[in-house]
Amino acid sequence: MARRVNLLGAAVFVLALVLWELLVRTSVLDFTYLPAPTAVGEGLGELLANGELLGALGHTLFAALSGWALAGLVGVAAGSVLGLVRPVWTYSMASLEALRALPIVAFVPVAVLLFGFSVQTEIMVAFYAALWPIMLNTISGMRTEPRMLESGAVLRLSKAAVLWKIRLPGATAMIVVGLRLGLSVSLVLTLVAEMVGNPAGLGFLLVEKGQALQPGQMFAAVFVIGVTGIVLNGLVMGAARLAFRGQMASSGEAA
Amino acid sequence: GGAGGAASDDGDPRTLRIAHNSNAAALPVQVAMAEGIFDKHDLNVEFTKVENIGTLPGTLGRSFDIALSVPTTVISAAQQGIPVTQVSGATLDVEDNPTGFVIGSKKAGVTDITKLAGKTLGVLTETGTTHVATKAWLKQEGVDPASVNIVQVDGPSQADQLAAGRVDAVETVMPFATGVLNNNPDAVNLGDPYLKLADELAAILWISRQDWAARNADVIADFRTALDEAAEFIATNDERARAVLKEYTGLPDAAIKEAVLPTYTSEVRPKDLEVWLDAMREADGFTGDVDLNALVAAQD
Amino acid sequence: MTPTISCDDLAVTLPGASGPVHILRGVTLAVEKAEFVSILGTSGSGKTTLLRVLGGLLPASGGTVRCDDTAISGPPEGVVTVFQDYAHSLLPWRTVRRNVALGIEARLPKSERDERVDEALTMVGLLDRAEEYPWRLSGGMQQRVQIARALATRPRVLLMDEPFGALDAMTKASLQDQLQQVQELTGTTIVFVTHDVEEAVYLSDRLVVLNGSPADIGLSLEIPLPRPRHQITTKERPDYLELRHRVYEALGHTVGEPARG
Amino acid sequence: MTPTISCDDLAVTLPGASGPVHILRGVTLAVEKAEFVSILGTSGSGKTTLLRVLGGLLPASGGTVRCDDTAISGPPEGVVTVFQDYAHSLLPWRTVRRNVALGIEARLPKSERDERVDEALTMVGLLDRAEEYPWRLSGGMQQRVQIARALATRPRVLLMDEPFGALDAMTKASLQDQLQQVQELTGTTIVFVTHDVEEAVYLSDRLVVLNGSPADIGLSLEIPLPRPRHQITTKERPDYLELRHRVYEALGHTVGEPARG
Amino acid sequence: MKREKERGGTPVRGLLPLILLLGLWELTGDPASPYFPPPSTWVDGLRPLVDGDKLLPAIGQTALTFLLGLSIATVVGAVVGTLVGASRPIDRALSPSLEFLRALPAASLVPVAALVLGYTTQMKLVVVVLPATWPILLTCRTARRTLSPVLLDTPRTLGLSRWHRTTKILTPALTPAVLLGVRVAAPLALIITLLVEIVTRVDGLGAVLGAAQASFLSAQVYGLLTIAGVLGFLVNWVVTRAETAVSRRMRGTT
Ligand SMILES: Nc1ncnc2c1ncn2[C@@H]1O[C@H](COP(=O)(O)OP(=O)(O)OP(=O)(O)O)[C@@H](O)[C@H]1O
Ligand SMILES: Nc1ncnc2c1ncn2[C@@H]1O[C@H](COP(=O)(O)OP(=O)(O)OP(=O)(O)O)[C@@H](O)[C@H]1O
Ligand SMILES: [Mg+2]
Ligand SMILES: [Mg+2]
Repeated sequence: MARRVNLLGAAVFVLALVLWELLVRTSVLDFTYLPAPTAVGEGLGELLANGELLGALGHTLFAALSGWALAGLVGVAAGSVLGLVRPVWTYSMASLEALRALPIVAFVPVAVLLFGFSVQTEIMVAFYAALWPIMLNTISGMRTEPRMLESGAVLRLSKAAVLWKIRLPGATAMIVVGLRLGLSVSLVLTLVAEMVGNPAGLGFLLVEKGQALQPGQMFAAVFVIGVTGIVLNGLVMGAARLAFRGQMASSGEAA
Repeated sequence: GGAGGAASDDGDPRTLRIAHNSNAAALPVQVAMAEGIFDKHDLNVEFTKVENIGTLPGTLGRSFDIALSVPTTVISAAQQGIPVTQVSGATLDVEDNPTGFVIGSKKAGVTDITKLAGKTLGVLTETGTTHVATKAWLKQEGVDPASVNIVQVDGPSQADQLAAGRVDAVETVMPFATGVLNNNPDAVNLGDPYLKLADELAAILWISRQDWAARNADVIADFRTALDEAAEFIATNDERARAVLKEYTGLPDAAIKEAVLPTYTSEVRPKDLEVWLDAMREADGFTGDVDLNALVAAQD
Repeated sequence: MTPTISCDDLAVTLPGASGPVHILRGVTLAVEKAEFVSILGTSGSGKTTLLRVLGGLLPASGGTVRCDDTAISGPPEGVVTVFQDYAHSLLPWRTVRRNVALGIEARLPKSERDERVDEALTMVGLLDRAEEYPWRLSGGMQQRVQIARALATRPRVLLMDEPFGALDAMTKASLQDQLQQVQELTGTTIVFVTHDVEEAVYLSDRLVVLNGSPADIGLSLEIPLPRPRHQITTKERPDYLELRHRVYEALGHTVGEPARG
Repeated sequence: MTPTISCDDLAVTLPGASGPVHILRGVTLAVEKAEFVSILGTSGSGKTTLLRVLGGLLPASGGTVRCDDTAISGPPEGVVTVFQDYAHSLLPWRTVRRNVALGIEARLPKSERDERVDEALTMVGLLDRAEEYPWRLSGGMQQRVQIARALATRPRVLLMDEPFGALDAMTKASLQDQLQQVQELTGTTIVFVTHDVEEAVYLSDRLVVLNGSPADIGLSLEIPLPRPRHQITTKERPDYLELRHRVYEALGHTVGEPARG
Repeated sequence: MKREKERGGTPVRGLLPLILLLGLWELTGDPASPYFPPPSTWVDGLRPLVDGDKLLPAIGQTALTFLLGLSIATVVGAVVGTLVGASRPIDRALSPSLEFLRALPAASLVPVAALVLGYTTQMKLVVVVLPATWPILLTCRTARRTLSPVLLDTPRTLGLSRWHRTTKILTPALTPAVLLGVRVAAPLALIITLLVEIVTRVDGLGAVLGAAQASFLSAQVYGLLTIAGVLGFLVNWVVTRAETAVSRRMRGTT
């Protein structure tokens, strides 16, 4: 059932593309910078043919997913501690809120200084960006239904068991939302880091093709980024449904 | 922290890590690479394309040895204590081969530079050379630069933005200028702002860290010789040169064919930096005091 | 014989909309090992509150609460509460089977655990729904899952808050008898909150009524009916009828007592 | 007289762990105006499901559901359901008073609304807790708040799902009589799910038993006891005892029937 | 024992670690460092902007875009999130397209938005609203899905109008989720606001920041970042206060 293809969603998506094509064909939208989907398709063909696309995609995915995975680990762990240990929360939350409010884009040059033009820079940026949604959602998810906690207490579950069997599963739906948000944020900021920092991956491909006056190829890169977003999100949801069947079913996310 | 501290060396001084963008100004380096000119001079070049060259001064020593830059960046960076220096010239603007453009839209009534007052001007980088030069030009013409509304517009989208009337004029360079002028009947070329500062002016150059330059004078000399030889090659092998240009810029064939190549030079011209410093003070309110001599360490 | 679970001069005060509300005051109760004590009282009298205090879920505002002579500060080992609020007490992401296993899965090897879970689910008649999620079950079924979860742990003390409230008469009767059997076999101590007077008299060794505001124990009544008890024969005994009558009276119940034809 | 609310050949299928489960099949029931119909059945037989369909909260998978001869596609005007799961049906951010006002505040001017709320709260004995939040109330109190909320709307049809399940015998008896009074005064049609056979016989004009899987109506029994009924005198009538006996029998209840001393 | 204490607004004490860190930087930092100047130099870095009367208008512009963008994102996110959470067909129809839009980098949207709307505040808003909507939409969607069916049946059976169902049940029940979403979205909205300003140099802190960065004025850059951070922190503080107030009223729910 989970494998069912979302035909309706695909149809809406294709419809939007067709509408765009029509607008360009009828010259309602007439810009050299904004090509029609068919021109983007051609660009995509060119990028695939010269082999630039897959390498760039691989690089970006590696950076974004590494940062995201790191943020997932740190975010869930830190979020659990912050959500459960009151003193830690009291004495650090405001600092984290302040750090969180700092605009990460402006730090890309600083990250470049610290880590050079390297994939580490991108991973750091992706990590920093994805950390907050995951952490906040975990903290919020830790507010468990009191009766369930009492059930755990009554059944004499250990502290670890309460965390592992009641609190975390109870927070799973929220954490998955945090992970989904973190994923797209880390992807977007990896791209930003590639556009203004490390010249590699899809982000740089985008800038490069823009500078090379190849809007078809440039928007092909944009398109690939968008589709990557869809696919990654689908994979996360699919994995979550597999790994957390009960949690997903009870929060209405069963396919 | 302290990336302002000692430069990290990769050991071999004859291996040059070079960074530049898709600018035609860097063509000699690419030709020298492609035609074995660097090899001939026992230089081994590792090239990285970086489109946003504004970040490069800070990465010298760490990631790169030599990078493409512009005078305003070099002067600002030096003023802030980043020890950069010019190692070679790159291009020269001369009367019959301009590289800077201010292009107005007839529709918006911008047919000469004085009409810019109160209009919106799309610029490539607000702090870049073109814009500093344009501001100085505006001042020369008695227009208050502050009366011009500035927005940054990416080179590739300048043509559309001007045609759509989102900006009233753009300030641009090659190859974008071609697109802006060609597809828009309303576009008027108002002139090259660089040439309003001097009859002949360098607006692009190659830089390195000062300590690296001091240690590797011989390498720099060879680098410049290689560039000169490459420039010669370009002048005599137009077709091959354009093939190389296409290779590293990825520009479409039409743009490559139409491209007017800039005038190349490896000369380090301290007086040009002086012109730029004056312009920055005059038009940009720059108040720093920069030792220009330190910026031209490689002068012969 | 020392009491398994007891409270002495217990007082509980909880916050209310207009200041603190005194819920319980001066409640003294000692439940002995293997005893079956029922708690009755009008709605809102404090039965749930008392049970929560005995189960170590709510700290007393005054007085002492002990389990086996040690003061309670949290649910003691082997003391399991079955909540009135069954809808919230099951974990929605676990199947019925895994909900029931919750209390034993860390302690027992898989085979024994499965055996216990099956046994408990059979007892409450839900073995065929073991793989279902609790939110797909009816109210009475959820209530029974919670009971199975408690039984699977083989508790020493079972604190049950209206455990059969959402069950039909037949299912209820069957569970009553199962509970008696369990107690007989294992010597479990049971404190049982109910609104059903017949049920209380039928099951209990002793029966207490909470009343007043703040509430304390108004009536404490031994039920010396012989065991084993039987749904028909016990309920036909004159002493059963007599006891039932006394409880109705204590509850101030002049109208609702079933007719004694 | 046309039936107020009715279903014909009703079928309901819901998703389960291992494919769709057929809950109800071929249920035909017509409740007439001002009639009091009780629904009985074992736990999980489908009583709540049937009530949800009649209340327009759950679409039927087959058959038709009508209210006053128009097919139902959502809760019809004047048809109010009292849920079994009272804990979830109260709004935790509203006080008791504002919870009770929920159904009428948009329709009535403030003074009349306050009057109705006070009246409803008095009926269920919770006027003094009006400013409290529901999560500070006991289970039985929450259940009564929900009843008050339904009564405050003065519904034409009242669908009640084990409304007195968490109440002690005395409070229950009092509410039973209040409900009868309301019905007598306003001619409300009432469908009443309960596990309490005595309650069902005492209150109803007719009584149906759901059984089987998928469930349908196994027994439909007229209760021709004269009205007004009275807790003592009615329950002493031989025909009452006879009817009660028949229901117990229909439920397959050979053990739990209270002794007829 | 019951110990689940209620969370108040973020206590200011929590700033302690950050203050310590900045103090350490101040003590060990080199005031002449071109990249990592110590905090004491930041104020001096801002002086030219203050003297030139550029700082306050820039803050105003950025705050306007940020707050307006966040507000629009909140409304759009809450409404679409609720719809998508309530209806599976709508969810399935929209989610791929939304997922696509969500992954697009703001910087590549700017030229397109500018073509349509010009270099205006509206253009900034469009680019800011798109990514900021997401956290609110997603949390709201999940919250809507996990609402108890009985809670949703209650207003239906009481005959509440669609409007009242929305205002009296859905809005209060989903408010905590919306606020959580806003807390996640706020820094995103601020980042994108600054990014658009850096890229286009349309008035605001980002324009000043971009110029400072291009001129290697690191002390000023850190000063401006601090201001932006304070802006984000203030908004976050307000939202946290609201969250506390709401959760105090809703203590009965999870
Ligand atoms: N969390 C709470 N905070 C404040 N007061 C509470 C709380 N829980 C219960 N109360 C109050 O304590 C009193 C006793 O409640 P309790 O739940 O113990 O009653 P009960 O005897 O179990 O009633 P029922 O038979 O209706 O379940 C009631 O007046 C109730 O309002
Ligand atoms: N949301 C649901 N999804 C799937 N199946 C359900 C759902 N709700 C109830 N069921 C199933 O429908 C059947 C009837 O449930 P229902 O709640 O109608 O029973 P009931 O007669 O009200 O029982 P009780 O007396 O215990 O409340 C049960 O087998 C139950 O598992
Ligand atoms: Mg209770
Ligand atoms: Mg039911």
